Amino acid sequence: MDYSSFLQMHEEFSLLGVMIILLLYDIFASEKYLKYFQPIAIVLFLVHIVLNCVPRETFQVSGGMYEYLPIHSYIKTFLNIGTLIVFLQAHKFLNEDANRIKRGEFYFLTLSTLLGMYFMISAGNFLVFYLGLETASVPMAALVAFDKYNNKAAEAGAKYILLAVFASSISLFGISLIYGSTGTLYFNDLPALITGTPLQILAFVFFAVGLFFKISLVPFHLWAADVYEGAQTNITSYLSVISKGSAVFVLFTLLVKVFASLITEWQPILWILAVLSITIANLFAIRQKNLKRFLAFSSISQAGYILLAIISGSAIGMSSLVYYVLVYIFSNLAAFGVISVIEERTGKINIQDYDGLYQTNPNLSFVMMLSLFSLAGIPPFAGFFSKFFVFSAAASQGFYVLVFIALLNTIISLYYYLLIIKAMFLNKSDHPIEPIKSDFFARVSFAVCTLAIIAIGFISPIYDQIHLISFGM
Amino acid sequence: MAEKIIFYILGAIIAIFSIMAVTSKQIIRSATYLLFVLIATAGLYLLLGYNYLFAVQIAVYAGGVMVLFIFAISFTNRPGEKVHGEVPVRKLIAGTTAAAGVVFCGYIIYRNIRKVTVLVQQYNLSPQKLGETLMGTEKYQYLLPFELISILLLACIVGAVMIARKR
Amino acid sequence: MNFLSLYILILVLMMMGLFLSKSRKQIQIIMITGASFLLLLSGALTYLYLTERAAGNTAEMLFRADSVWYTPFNIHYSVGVDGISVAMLMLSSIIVFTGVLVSWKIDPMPKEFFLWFCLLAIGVFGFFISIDLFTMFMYYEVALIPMYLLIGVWGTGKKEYSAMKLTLMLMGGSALLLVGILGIYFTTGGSTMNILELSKLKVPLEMQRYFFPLTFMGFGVLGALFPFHTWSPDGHSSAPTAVSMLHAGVLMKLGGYGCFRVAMFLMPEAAHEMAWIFLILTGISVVYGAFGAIHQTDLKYINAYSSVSHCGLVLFALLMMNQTATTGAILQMVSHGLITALFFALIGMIYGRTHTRDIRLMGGLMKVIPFLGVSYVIAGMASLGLPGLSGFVAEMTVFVGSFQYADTFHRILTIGACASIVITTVYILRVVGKVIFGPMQDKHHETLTDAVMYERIPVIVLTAAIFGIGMFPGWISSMIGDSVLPLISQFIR
Amino acid sequence: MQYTLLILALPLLSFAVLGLVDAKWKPKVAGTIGTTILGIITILSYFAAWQYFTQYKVDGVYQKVIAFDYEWLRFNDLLHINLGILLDPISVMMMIVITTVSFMVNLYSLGYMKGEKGFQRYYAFLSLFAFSMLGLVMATNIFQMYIFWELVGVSSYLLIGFYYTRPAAVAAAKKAFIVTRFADLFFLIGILLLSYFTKTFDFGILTSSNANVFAEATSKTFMGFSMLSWAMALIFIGGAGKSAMFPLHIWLPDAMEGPTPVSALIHAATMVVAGVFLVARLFPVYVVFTPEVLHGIAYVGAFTALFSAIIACVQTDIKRVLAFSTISQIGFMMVGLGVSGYGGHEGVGYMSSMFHLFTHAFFKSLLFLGAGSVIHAVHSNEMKDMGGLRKYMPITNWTFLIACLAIAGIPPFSGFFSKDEILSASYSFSPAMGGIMTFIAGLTAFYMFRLYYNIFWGKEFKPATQSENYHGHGNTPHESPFSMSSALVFLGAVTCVAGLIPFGHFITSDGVPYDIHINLTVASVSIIVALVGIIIATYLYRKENEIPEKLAKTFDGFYKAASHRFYIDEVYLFSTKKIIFNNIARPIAWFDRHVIDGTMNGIASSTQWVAVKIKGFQSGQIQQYAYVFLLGTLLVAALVIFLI
Amino acid sequence: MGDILTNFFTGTVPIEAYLGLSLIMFFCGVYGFLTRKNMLMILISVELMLNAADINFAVFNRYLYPGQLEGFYFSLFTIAIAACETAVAIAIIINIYRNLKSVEVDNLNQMKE
Repeated sequence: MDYSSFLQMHEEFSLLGVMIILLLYDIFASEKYLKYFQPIAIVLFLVHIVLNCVPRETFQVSGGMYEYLPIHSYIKTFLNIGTLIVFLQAHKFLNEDANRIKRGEFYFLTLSTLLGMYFMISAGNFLVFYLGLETASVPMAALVAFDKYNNKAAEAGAKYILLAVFASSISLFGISLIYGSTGTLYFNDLPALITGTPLQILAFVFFAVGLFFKISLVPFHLWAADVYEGAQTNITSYLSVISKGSAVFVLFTLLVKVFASLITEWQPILWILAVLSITIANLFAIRQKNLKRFLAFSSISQAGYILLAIISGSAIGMSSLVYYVLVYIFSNLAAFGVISVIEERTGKINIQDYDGLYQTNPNLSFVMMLSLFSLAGIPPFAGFFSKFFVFSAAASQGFYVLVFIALLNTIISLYYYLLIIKAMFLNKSDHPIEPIKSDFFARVSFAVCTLAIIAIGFISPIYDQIHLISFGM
Repeated sequence: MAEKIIFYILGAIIAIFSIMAVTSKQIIRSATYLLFVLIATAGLYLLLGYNYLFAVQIAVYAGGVMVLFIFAISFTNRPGEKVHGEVPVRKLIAGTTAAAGVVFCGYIIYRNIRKVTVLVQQYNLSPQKLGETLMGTEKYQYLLPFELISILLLACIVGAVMIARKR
Repeated sequence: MNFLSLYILILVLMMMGLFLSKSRKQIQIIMITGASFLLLLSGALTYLYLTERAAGNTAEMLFRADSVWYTPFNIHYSVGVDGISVAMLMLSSIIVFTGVLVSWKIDPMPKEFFLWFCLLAIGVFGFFISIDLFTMFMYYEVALIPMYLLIGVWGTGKKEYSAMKLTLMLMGGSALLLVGILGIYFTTGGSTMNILELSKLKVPLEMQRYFFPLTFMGFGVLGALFPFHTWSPDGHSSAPTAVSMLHAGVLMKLGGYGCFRVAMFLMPEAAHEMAWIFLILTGISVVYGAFGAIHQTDLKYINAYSSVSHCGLVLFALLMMNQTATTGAILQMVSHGLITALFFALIGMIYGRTHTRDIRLMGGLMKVIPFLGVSYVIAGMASLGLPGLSGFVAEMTVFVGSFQYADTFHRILTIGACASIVITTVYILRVVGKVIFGPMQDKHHETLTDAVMYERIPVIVLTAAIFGIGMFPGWISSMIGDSVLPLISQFIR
Repeated sequence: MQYTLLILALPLLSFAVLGLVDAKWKPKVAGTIGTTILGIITILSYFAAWQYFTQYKVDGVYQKVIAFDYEWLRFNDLLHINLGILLDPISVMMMIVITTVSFMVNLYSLGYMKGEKGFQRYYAFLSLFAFSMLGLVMATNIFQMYIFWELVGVSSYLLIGFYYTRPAAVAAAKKAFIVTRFADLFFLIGILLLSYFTKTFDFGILTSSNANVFAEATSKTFMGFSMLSWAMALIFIGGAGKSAMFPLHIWLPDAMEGPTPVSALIHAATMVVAGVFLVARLFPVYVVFTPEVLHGIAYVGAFTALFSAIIACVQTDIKRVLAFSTISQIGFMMVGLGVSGYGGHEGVGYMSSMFHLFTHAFFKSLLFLGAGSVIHAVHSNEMKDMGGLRKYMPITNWTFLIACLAIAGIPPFSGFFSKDEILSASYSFSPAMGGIMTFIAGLTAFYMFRLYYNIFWGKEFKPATQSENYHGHGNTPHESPFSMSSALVFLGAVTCVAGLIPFGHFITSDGVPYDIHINLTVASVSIIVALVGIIIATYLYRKENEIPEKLAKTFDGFYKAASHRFYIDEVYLFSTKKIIFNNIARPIAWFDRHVIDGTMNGIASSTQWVAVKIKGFQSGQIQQYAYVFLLGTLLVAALVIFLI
Repeated sequence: MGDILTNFFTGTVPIEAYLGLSLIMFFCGVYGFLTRKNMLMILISVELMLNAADINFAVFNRYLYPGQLEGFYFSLFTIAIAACETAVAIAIIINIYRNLKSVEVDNLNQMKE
C-alpha cells in the first residue's frame, strides 16, 4: 500500500486543491468576503496553471492505471488556459444577482469536469478512463442546465444528460466487449491482444461512438446545436472548446496507443466521419440565424478538421492536433466571448442583430472578426497555421482526397464566417447594438485571445515544442 | 443442474420484464418491472459467485436508484393525466432497428467469443482479497478509481442539488 | 535583416502607424511616405539586381536570406529574387504607390481602408519575394482576404455579391492549390519546402498528374483561367478604384507567377503532358474574354473582361514553355498590370465625376476633361498593343514565342490568340469612340473639371511606365529572359 | 549617313513637344514648329537622296545601306527586333515622297486648319504620322516595319477622328483602324510564319534571294501551298488592308471624314501605298519563290482597280470620288508589281509601279489639296453645291486640271509615263490584263473629268445655304490663302515635271539602272482611250444637262449598286453587327452570365438547397437523435466489419 | 430427445446464454430509449442498457478471465456511476417538470433545425 506514487499526479491534486478550497470558501466565507470569490478563484486557478505547465518525466501510477506523458502537461495547460478564459468571460454573468448564489457550484462543477478530463487524458486503464469520461460529462449536464429557470437551458440539460447517458452506455457495452475479447483493460497490455477480430472491431466501434458523441461528429452530433443554443453562453463555450478539445486528444491517444493494430479499420471510419462532419455541419451552419447554434455547427466542422490530424496517426498528427486545439481554444473563445458580452447586455443573439456592429462597437467587432478569420483559417492568423498543419498531417499519410474535400469545405465555411463579417462591417442597421463597455475581466480575455490569435502562428517555438514532445509518445 | 435451472428462471425474468419495462403503458409498472430485472440481475451475480456485487446491486440499484425513481415518478405523475401512447411508426422503426442490432451483435459475438464450457468451480472471492484489491495501488488494484468515483459522486451531488433546489 | 524583408517591414510599420493615426492628414502622410519608400526600394532593388548580374553573379536567386521557421515541416522564411520577381516587385510598388494616390480621398473610414490595403500589399510583396512554398501560400491567402472587406465596404454596385463571389472563388482556388502544395511537399519526401531545392527533387510522374492540374488550376483561378474567371468581372467592377488596380494589376499576376514558379517549375513532366488541355482553356480565355468585353456597357466590366483576355494570354504563353513565350508572359504581366491599373484609375476618376460607368450615358468627355480623355486613349492604345507602349512588346514576345512550335495545334491556338488583338481593338475603340470622343450625351457633364494634382500624378506615373517599357523594352526583357532561362531549362531536361 | 536618324528623330521630337504642351502654345507657334521641322527633314532627305544616288552605286548596282541599327528587343538568339534605317532606292524614293508631301500638307494646313480647335494637336499628329511613315519605309527588318505600320495606323486613326465630336468622324476612324488592324493580323501571322522558317526578320537576308534561307519554308506545304506562299500571301493581306485592296477597301472612303489635308497626305499619297511598298520591299521573295502569290496580287489589284473606278464614276462627294480613284490607282500599282518579273526588262512592272507610286503621290495629293481648297471655299463636299468655280478660284482650277490630266494619263504630265509603263508591263503579262487595265485607264479619265467639270464648270455657283455639316456663311467663294495655294502650285509643278525623271535609272527590281522605253503602241492606245474618256465626260458634264440623269435612269440597278459601292459596306455591317456582335459576342456574354456564372451561382444555391432539405435531421427530438446515433453506430460497425 | 433434455439441464451455463441475455436486455433498453414518451421511462431504459453491460463484465470476468477482478470492479464502479447519472438526470427532469409542467420528451422541441 504505497500511496506516495499518487502524489506524482500534480495536476490532478493541484486542481482538486483548488476545487476544495473554493468549495469550502463558498460554503464558509461570510457575505463580506464572498465578493472576492471570483477574483480569488481566478487567481488560484492561475496559480494552478503556472504550477503545472512544465512537462515532467513519464511515470505511471497504480500499476499503469494512470500514465503520465509529457505531452499531457501541454494539453492540460491548454485546457486550463481555456477554462481560465471562460472564467474571465463568465465573471459578469456570475455576478448577477440571480446567479450569485450558484457561482460556487459553477466553479466546482466546471473544475470537476476539468478534473474528469485530466483523468481521461492521463488514463492508463479503461476504468479510469470511463470514470474520467463520466466525471467530465455528468456534472457538465448540470452545468448545461445551470440557468435552470430558463426553459431553453432546462431543455438543453435534459437533452444533454439523456443523450450522454445513452452514448455512455453504448460505450460501456463496447468496453465490456473489449474486455471480453482481450481479457484486460490496461492500455499497456491491450495492443498486444487486439488482433482485429470482428468482435474487437464491433467493441471498438461501440466504444468509440461515446467519444465521437463528445467530439460531436456527424452523425453523433445532433445534440450539439440544441445544447449549445440552450446553455448559458459561457458554458457553451466551455462545452464546445474544452470538452471537445480534451476528447479529441483522448481519441487520438487511444487510437494510436490502444487500437493501433486496428488502423486499417479506424482510418476509413474517421475518413467517413470527417467528410460527413465537415460537410453536413457546414451545410447546417449556412442557414443558422442564432449565433450560438451557428458556432455549434462551426465547431462540429472544426472537429471534422481535427479528425484529419487524428487520421494520420503519426507524431505530426499528434502535434498538429494539440496545436489545433490550442488555436481553436483562443479562436472559439474569442467568438463566444463577444457573443456572451453582447448577449449579456442586450439579449441579442441573432446574426442580423449584429448588423452595423462595427459602427457602434469597433473593438468587439474586431475581436470577432479576428476569431472568425482564425476559425476560417485565414492567414496571418493562428487558425491558418493550425489548419495547414492538420492538412499536412493528413497529406503526409497520403489522404489527399480527404484533404481536398476538407479544403473544398473551407469555401463553404468561409462563406458563413463571412456572413457574420458582412453583418458587422457591411450591413447597415436602424437599430444597431448600442455601444457596450465590457467589464475588465472580459477585456482581459479578449486581449489574451487577440494576442494569441495574431501571434501564435508566428511564434514557431510553440509548435516546435509540442512537436518535440509528441515524438516521445 | 440446479444452477442451470436457476439461470433459466432468472433469464426468463430478465428477458420478460425487460421487455415489459420498456413497453408497459404505466410508468409505475415500468419502474416495478425494472426493479424485478435489477433483482434478477443481482441473482445472476450471485450465480456467478460475486456475492459482493450482488449486495451492491441490491443496495445501490434496487435500494437507491429505485427510490429515486419512485420519488421522481410520484413527483411528476399527476393523477388523472393520461400518458400519451407511443407512436406506432416509431415503435416499428425502433423495434426493427433494435432487433437488427440484436441479430447483428449477437452474430458477431457468438461467432467470435471464446467458448468456455467448463466453468472453474468453487470460485471463492474472499473479503480479504476484495479489500486488498480495492485499497491497493498496484496493478489490478483499484484505489485510484475508488477515489475518483468519490469525486464524481461529490460533483454529481453538488450538481443535482444545484439543479433540484428551489433557488 | 534582409534587404528584401524591408518590403514587409515597411508595410507593417505603415499598418502600425495607421493604427495610431488620428486624422486623415496623418493617414495620408503615412501612406504616401510608405508607398514612396516602397517605390524607392523597388528602384534600388532593380538597380542593385542589375549591377549584381552585370558583375557576373549567376546564382538563380539573388539577395537570399533563409532562416528556419517551422522545423517539423521544413518551413523556412526564405526570400530571394530573380529578374522575374524584380519586375513584379517593381510593378507592385508602382501600383501600390499610384493606388494610394488614387484613394487619396477615400471615404468613409480611410484608416480601415488603408489598413486592409496594406495587408493586401503585404500579401503581394511577400508572395513575390518568397521562395518557400509555405510562405508563398500564406502570402497568397493574405492577399485574398482583405479583398472581401475592401470590396464589401468601399465598393460600388452589387458589391456584397461580388465580394462574396470573389472571395469564395479565390478561396476555392487556394483549396486546390493547397492540395497541390502538400502533394509536392510530401511526394518529394517531405524534406524541403524551398522551391529551388524542390526543383532538384522529382515528384513522381503519376503523382504529378494529380498535383499539376490542381496547382495550376489553383493559381489559374486567380489568373482568371476559363472557366474560373467569373469572379473577375463582378469583382473588379464592384471594387473601389485602388483595389481594382491592385487586384487586376498585381493580384491576378500572382496567379500567373504561381503557375510558373510552382506548378510548371516543380512538375515539368506533367506540365508537358497536360499543357494541351490548359492551352485550350487559356486560348478560350483569350478569345472569350475579348468577345465578352465587346458586349458590355459598363466601363469596368469591359476592362475586367479585357483582363480575362490578357491574363489568359499570360497563362497561354507560359504553357508554351519556351524562353521567348515565357519572357513574353512575364512582360505581359507587367504590361497588363500597368495598363489595367491605369484603366481602372481613369475609370475611377471618370466615375467620380460623372457618377456613371455606363458607356451609353457618356460621350465627348475629351472636350471637358482632356487630361483624363487623352490618358484613357493612351491606355486604350497600350491595351490594344500599339507599338511604343508596353502592350505591344509583351504581346509580340508572346506571339513570336508561341509560334516556335511546328505543329498545327499550337499554330492554330496561337493564331486564335493573335486574333484577340483585333477584337481588343474593337472594344477599345468602341469605348473610346463612345465615351471619350463623340458628342456630349449628358448636359451635366459639360461642367466637369479635369484631374487635379493628386489624380494626375498616378496617371502620369503609370503612363510613363507604360511608355518606358514600350519604348525601351530591351533591359527589362533581357532581365526577365535571363531569369527565365534557368527555369525553362527545367522543362527541357 | 547617320544623320538620316535626324529625319526620324525630329518629327518624333516635334510630336512629343507639341503633344505635351498641347493648348499651352499658340496655334501659330505650333504650326510653325511643325512645318519648320518638316521643312528641315525634307531638305535633309533630299540631301540624303542626292548623296545616296550619287555615292552608293557599286558596280552599277545600288547598295543597301544600313545607316543606323540598334537592337531594340531580343526574342531569342535568332530573332530580334532591330530599329534601324535602311537606305535603298525605294526607301529613299519614299522618303522624298513622304517628306515632300508632308511638308506641303503642313504648309497647306496652316491656312486650311486655321482657327480649328485642336490645331496644336493636329500638328502633333501630323508629326507623329511623318515619323511613323518614315520609320516604316526605312525599316531594316519586317518587324520594324510592322511596328511603324501600326503607328501609321494609329496616326491615321487619330487624324481621321480629328473632329472627335462628330460621330461620323469617330465612326470612320474606328472603321479605318479596325479594318486595317484586321488585315494587320494576317500580316503579323505572315511575319511569324516567315520568321519561324527563315529565322530572321531582316530584310537584308530575306531579299537576298538566297534559296537556303527559304529552303524549309518552301519544302513544307499546307493545303497544297508551300509555307512560304502562305506567309507571303498573309503578308500581302496586311498590305492589302493598308492599301485598301478589295475587299478591305471599305475604310478608305469613310476615312474622308478627316480633314482634307490629312486625306491628301495619308489617304492618297503615303500611308495607303504602304501595302504597295511592302510588296515591293519583299519583291525578290515574291518573284523568285512565290510567283503564284504575285499573280494573285496582280488579279486582286486589277479587280480592285476596275471595281473602284466604276464606283468612282457615280459618287457625288468629291472626296469620295478621289478616294475611290486612289483605290483604283493603288490597284494599278499592285498590278504593276504583280505582273512584274525580276531584273532588266522583265522587271519593268516593278519599276513602273514604283514610278506610279511616286507620281501618284504628287498628283493625288494635289487633287486632294485642291479639293480641300474647294471645300474650304464652299463649305461642302457635295458636287451639287459646286459648279462654275473656275472663275472664283483660278489657281485651284488650274492645278486641279493639271492633276486631272496627269491621272488621266495625258502626256506630258507625270501620270502618263508611269501608267504607260504599267500598261505595257500588263500587256506583256497577258493581253487580257493589258486590255482591262487600259479600259480602267479610260474610266479613270472619265470620272476625273466628271469631277473636274462638276466642280469648276457645269452649273453656275449658288452659295450653299442648307448644307448640314458646315454652316455656310453664304459668301461668294474665293481663292485660298497663300499657304494653301503655294502648296498647290508647288505640287502642280512637280506633277508637270515628275514624269520626265529617268526613273529607271534609280529604281529597278534588281537595283541595276534601266532605261525606260515608251512602247508607242501601248502609249497611243492608252492616250486614245484617255481622250475618249475625257471627251465623254466633257460631253456629259461640261454644261449642265439632262443626259447624266437619263443614263442613271437607264442603268438604274447598276447605278444604284455602284453608288452604294456595291453594298460591300452593308455586307460588312451585316457580318460584324449581325453575325459577330449578335451571334458571337452576345451569346458569349449571355453564356458568361448564365452558364458559367450560373454554374457558380448554381453551386451556391444548390448548396443552400441541400442545406434546407437536410434541416429535418435536426428535429429537436431526442429520440430521433438517439436513433440516428444508434443507426450510425451500427452502420459504421457493419461497414468496417463486412466491407473492409 | 432425452440427451438433449439432459444436456439442457446439466453442466454449466454456457457463456453465450449470459451474453445473449445481456444483449437482449441492452437492446430492450435501446428500444425503450427510442420509443418512450416519458423522460423517466427513458431513464429506466438507460438503466437497462447499463445493467446489461454490467452483466457482461461480470460474466467475462468469471468465465474467461477469472485470474483478476477487472470485470468485477468495472461492474462495481459502473453501478455507482449509474446511480450518479440517474441522480443528476432525475434532478434535471424534475427541473424540466418545474419549468414545463410536463416530463414528456416530445415537448423538448423548442430548439431545432
